[in-house]
Amino acid sequence: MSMISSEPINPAALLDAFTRAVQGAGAIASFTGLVRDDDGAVSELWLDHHPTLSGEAIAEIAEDARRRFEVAAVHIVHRVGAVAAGEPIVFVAAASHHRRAAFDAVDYMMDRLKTDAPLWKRERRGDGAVWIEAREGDHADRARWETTE
Amino acid sequence: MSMISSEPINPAALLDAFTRAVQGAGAIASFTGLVRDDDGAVSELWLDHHPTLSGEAIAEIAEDARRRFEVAAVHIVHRVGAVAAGEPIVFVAAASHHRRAAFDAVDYMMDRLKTDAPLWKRERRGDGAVWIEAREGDHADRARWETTE
Amino acid sequence: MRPTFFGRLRDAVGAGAIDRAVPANIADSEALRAWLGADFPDVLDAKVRIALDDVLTTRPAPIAGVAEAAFLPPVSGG
Amino acid sequence: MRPTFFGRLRDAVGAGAIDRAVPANIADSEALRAWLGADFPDVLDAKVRIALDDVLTTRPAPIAGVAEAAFLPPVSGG
Repeated sequence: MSMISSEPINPAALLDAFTRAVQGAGAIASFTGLVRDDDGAVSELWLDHHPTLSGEAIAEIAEDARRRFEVAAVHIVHRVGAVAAGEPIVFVAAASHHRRAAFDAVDYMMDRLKTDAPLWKRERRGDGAVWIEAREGDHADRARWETTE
Repeated sequence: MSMISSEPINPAALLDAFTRAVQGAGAIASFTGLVRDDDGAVSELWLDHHPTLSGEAIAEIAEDARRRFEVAAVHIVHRVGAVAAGEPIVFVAAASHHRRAAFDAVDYMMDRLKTDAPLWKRERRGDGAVWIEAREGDHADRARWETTE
Repeated sequence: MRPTFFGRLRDAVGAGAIDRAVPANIADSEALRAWLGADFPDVLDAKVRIALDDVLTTRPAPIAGVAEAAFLPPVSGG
Repeated sequence: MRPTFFGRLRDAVGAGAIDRAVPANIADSEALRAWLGADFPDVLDAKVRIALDDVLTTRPAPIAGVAEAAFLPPVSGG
């Protein structure tokens, strides 16, 4: 399952709901991404999204992970809009029988989200605003999954 | 930080507390291990532990992870005693600047817990009880970290 | 025809969407990009992708009957 | 001297701990293992490790003055 949220997200509550929903799985891996304040330089992130393409891309990433790894379920929730420093931007989880599949699925979904999802981050730094692009390292991370795709 | 708990653990609450405690980190990875019922065959797990060695081993695993990876903090909570099918046995989390370090630290701590922590699982299957030992795969997983240790 | 702009293009154009009567000789997505590029040079960047009515284009695609042309700069999710 | 037993040894011995007056000629951890093995053969398994007062032994270690000898079978945490 996947969704885009313009409201604050609560990773603990999401993990709780996901865990209840997938009863029977022995392993649940999760990842939470939070807005880094960069030692106080960043006060807020604004996440732009496309009203249909962003949700579709995230759903496709979740579905690809579900097919690619031996997971019982996966979950992606991505914030859009204004997110204050310290607040969560993204929550990703996977449930599986053996832990390796859950770890790999979460790792994979995060790499894909960084490079393949039409989402755009703008940091507020002091009085200015800076648009972020996926770094070279993000593309290298993404490429790790291509050899066996 | 690490602890052994003879009371039920709540991974969502643990993730919430950990996230609050490490404000400033951009990435938080977590893993929850739950008792698998093996299609109804297992009703309960009983986890034996040594009153001092188990806690010391878990603390050492946490400390090794903290030193080995670029993480701001790590957390391990391990259940002991009787744990019903579907209930959590172990919660592991790591917080870092970049997500790779958090993923690796959680992966590492789980591999170490499987093979290096003096904890013993006994499954209740029907009227009988079966003691579990780390599988060959667990030792292979553990060995992945040895080349660069 | 409603060109829409996301990420840094939204700020560069100064709006998330504009309404334009596209001249009849602008037949495909790349001609549209070139035509809008006169006013908004940022869309000329080859890394900016174009989606026509929610379908990403990889090469010039006809724009006849298209309601929205979305201009999507390099992303930064996750 | 209090030998303690964990995991499958706890069930094999039928108790988590026993009290034994260890004969004076039993000087180290491996001699203790052999002596207890007469009653509880499971402790003879070389994979069973011995901790003396919370310190794991890797070779025969003197047991003089030791309060607890813990017998630890292969583990299964996580």
